Amino acid sequence: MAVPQHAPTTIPKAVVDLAGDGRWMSQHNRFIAETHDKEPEVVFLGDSLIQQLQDTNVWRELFQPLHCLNFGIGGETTQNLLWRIAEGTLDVIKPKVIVLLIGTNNFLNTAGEVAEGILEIVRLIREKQPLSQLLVLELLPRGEKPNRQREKNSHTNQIIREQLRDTPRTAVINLDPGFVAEDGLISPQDMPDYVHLTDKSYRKAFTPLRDIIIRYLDSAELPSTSTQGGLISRDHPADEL
Amino acid sequence: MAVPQHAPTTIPKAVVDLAGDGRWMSQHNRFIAETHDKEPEVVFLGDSLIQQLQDTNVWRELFQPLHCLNFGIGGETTQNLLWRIAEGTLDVIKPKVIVLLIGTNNFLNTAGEVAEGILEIVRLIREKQPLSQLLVLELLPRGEKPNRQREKNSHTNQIIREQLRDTPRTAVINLDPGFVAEDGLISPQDMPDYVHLTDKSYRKAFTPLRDIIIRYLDSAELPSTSTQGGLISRDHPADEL
Amino acid sequence: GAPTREQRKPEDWVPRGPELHCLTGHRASVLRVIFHPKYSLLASSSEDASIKIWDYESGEFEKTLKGHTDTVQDISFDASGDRLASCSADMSVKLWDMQTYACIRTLYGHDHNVSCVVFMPTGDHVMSSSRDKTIKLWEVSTGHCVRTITGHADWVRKIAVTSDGKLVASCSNDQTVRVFNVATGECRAEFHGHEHVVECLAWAPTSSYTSLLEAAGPDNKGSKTGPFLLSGGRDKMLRLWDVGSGVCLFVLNGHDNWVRGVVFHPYGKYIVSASDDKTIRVWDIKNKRCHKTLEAHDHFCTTVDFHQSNPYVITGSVDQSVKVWECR
Amino acid sequence: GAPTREQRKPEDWVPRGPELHCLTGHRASVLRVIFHPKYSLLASSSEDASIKIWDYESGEFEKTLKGHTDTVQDISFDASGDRLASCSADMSVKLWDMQTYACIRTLYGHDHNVSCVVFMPTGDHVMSSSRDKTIKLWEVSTGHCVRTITGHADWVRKIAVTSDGKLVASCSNDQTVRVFNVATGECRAEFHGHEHVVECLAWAPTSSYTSLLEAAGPDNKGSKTGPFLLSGGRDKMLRLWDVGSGVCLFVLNGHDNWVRGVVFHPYGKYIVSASDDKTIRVWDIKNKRCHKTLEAHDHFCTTVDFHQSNPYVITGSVDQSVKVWECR
Repeated sequence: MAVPQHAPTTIPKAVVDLAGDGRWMSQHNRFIAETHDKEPEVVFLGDSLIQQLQDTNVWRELFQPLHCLNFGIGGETTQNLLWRIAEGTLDVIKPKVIVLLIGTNNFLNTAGEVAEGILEIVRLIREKQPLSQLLVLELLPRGEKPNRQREKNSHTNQIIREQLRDTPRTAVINLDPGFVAEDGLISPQDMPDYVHLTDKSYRKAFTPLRDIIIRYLDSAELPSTSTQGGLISRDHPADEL
Repeated sequence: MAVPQHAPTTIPKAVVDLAGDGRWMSQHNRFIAETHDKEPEVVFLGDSLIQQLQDTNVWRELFQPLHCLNFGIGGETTQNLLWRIAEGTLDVIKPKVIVLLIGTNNFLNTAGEVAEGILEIVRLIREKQPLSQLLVLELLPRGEKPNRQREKNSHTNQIIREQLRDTPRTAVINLDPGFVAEDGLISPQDMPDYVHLTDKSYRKAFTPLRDIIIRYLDSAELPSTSTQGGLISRDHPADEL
Repeated sequence: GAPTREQRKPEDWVPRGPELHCLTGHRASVLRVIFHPKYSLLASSSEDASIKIWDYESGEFEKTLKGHTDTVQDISFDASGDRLASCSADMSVKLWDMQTYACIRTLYGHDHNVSCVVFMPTGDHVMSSSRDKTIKLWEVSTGHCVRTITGHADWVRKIAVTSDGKLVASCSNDQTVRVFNVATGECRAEFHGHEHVVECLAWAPTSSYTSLLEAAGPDNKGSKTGPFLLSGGRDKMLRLWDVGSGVCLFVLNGHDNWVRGVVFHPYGKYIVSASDDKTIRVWDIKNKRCHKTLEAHDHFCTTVDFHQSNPYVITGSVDQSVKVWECR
Repeated sequence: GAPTREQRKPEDWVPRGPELHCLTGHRASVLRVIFHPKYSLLASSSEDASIKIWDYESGEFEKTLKGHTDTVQDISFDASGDRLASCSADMSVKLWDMQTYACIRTLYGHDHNVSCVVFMPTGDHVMSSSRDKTIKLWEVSTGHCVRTITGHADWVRKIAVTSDGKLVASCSNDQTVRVFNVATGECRAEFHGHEHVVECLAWAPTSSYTSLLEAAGPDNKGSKTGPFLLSGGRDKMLRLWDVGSGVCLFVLNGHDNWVRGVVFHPYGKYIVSASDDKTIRVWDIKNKRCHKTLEAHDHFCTTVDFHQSNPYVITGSVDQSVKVWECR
């Protein structure tokens, strides 16, 4: 669990280990070790929403067969993930696809700051992995009722969609299957704590991601088409990719 | 996510909603509403370790059929749970068994303070639900390597075992199947983030709890035997209950 | 193999898997499903505060009835099928017009969750039971509560009225089953035996009397006059009571969890029950044994109904689905 | 039904489910399983840095060999079965005495993860390949590296030595398969065709030549002299190469994920392959088609071996288990 803080989103920062149990560094070190041992085709980077995906049935069925590594850590903010990437998370491996979901834990930052943090991560990933396809997932809504974090996440998404529109090999993807109902409420069946997903809602949201990843894996050898950036959302059927 | 704080463990305290998304209060209110609608035989109270249990296969197979309600909230400390119970979580229902796991998030408190918080919760539960059987789960180890939180949790367990030895209808239960290996390490296969469990490790740890609960459910109508307190651990086979 | 539909007589037609339709749309547990008496329709009520109407032959969704503000606990059609009654945790009873699907009246008076509602045979009154421990009789035309029957010491879960409208049976969290005289409110019988909350009950149709008496055995046959009442409870048991003599004739034991719904086969040889063990079971009355078990749902199976003339059974579940089962 | 074991000839015995034994004990992915040449033993190596010895007939666990400090990538018995060689991500090769289960020598020299180790037919040398792009020949008696073979542009995944010890085949992340002269280190052949990392390879036994030539078709039959080499890769394909003429004779296409292990049936009519699609497949060589698919594991199936004389196949998996399959 990270300490919430109004910290700069674009300056790499290790998590302060208030509990003194070394959990965050243990996870980072394990991920680094995995990059020396394994040859992932796909790497997932992010916070608990990425981390918890790994223990779901949809992960085992749809993503595990693709040779993925999951480098999500609960509570992670943009500056924490920046630190991990700067400190070697992507130095040894050559994944064809990188999936990124980060920012909802920067809840003391403004939408602009969060977006800058995400863009800085994208810049660093593009530098470390110029040939891989980067899939930036839009932030999901949170909170049972309409609230400022939902508005902020939505605004953050808008900024990164615009800013990344022409970034090579980078696509912004909206996986939200409609978690907010017409009455403005998020169902506890989808998000029991109004931020994390269940096995079932992971399936609802993440199933389309598999096809997108596979498309990029299949085209990874091709030189031309996959190099252009693009915006993918539910409004743009996967067929148009 | 609660803000870590060195706060008094025995004084009821609502979570401060730093994010402003109202998630904690939404969950509390939902639980209160459920107590008006449902008639649980078993109630689970605690933090994320209780909450995440609800989306596992072992929950669906072993606990759901027992008519359980799960009132776990991620990040919860003893003082937060005290607040929820003081504010009505147990006022309307009459569960036969109550399962409690709380304290590992009080990581800025001493073992003595955490134990006092747990004992205060036990006192309040005993007051609100004098007839139900209370199963207090010992804190699990955390952190990949030996660390002060592990030592502290172990010390906290020792205190509550001693203090609750003679409390009527209250048992302290150790569910740790041996998460710490001989080399002092916790495997990421059991705890990917070195504090939370996976679907598989939940099954390892919580499977024995079902038999203990069923035993108390079956004896709930009986007046005598089930009223005495007791200590249950892996060293004391369930048959001796 | 087993006999085919052609070889079996209608009196032996029982629900068989797999289901004909799995109807999804409710956003929370389904608590009650009932057949429309005339059209190929069924109604379902849910914790999502709605009632849904479906065509059980085609599996098509027809309409959602919105108005209650909390869990819709129970629903009931009148004999003509023109009216639907519903009751809710919002403490109200509502009457709906089945032509327009409009709510035509809301009845207030209960002080707590209303758990059951039934139309009286003549259709001019409805009766309801509540967590406020009472049973109330309401006049449809005025919406007035014309009688309150008390006696239970706790939540009255379900009630069932005899076909002549003279008796109402009730079951309760107080673990008893009772029978009241509707006209006077007088308690005619009180049955003890269930060891936990009694969840559901049904009056035995006269078509079942032969089987019931055979199941009860030869002792004192003359003294068993009926009417007979079936109840199911959280003690996992079904119990068959003779209201005339005031005794329990037999017990059906087999479900692995709470019994939530019971209904008689229209021809009277079988009982069908729904349980939190996720199954529905078909019981052979004469032999007092489980004739068939259907793995019906992914979660607690809360309710079951058997069509009076067409070979269909419907079930509802906490898994939020309604299923239609063909009998053959 | 299918022919029984009695009706089938040993040359047609193939592994059949369910498994005879599922051996659990490794605490991480199993990367390699091999049969002992004489006793009813198998050895398994794992990412948990250990080697385990099991009795494949009884399913009993025998012993854990500890010494490596990182993933044990590969293991190999010498022809007598008295020695076991192992190699690891800890960059070392180890030799073990099978009487005492003691490590008798550790060979240092590779600059990176050592991915494969094999005993030379005479048993006086072992050969290893590494992520450092080299293949090394080691003298067992002294532990000296006596030759380093280079040529691959990337990680050398696996090597295989001919039965006369004269040629070594290798496959690599550079997507090629190569054949080197052991004595000189000269590259005899270089095969392009796989479109991704080549994971595994095996020399075809002479018993398979008839089937292989039939599969290759009638064209230029005289020009196909062998030796023949089989390879499998992350492009999901198996490819059969004629080293003599330098061409690909045919491709076996069917796995749905990376091919991780290949082995010939001792009688030469079949090939068995292991894949990350969790299956093992038995291929009918003559007809170039998949003869049988076994759902072998809950996760990637990383390795497979076929006993040379007894009717058993063994597999290992990322699911941490080793399975023993009976052939009939």
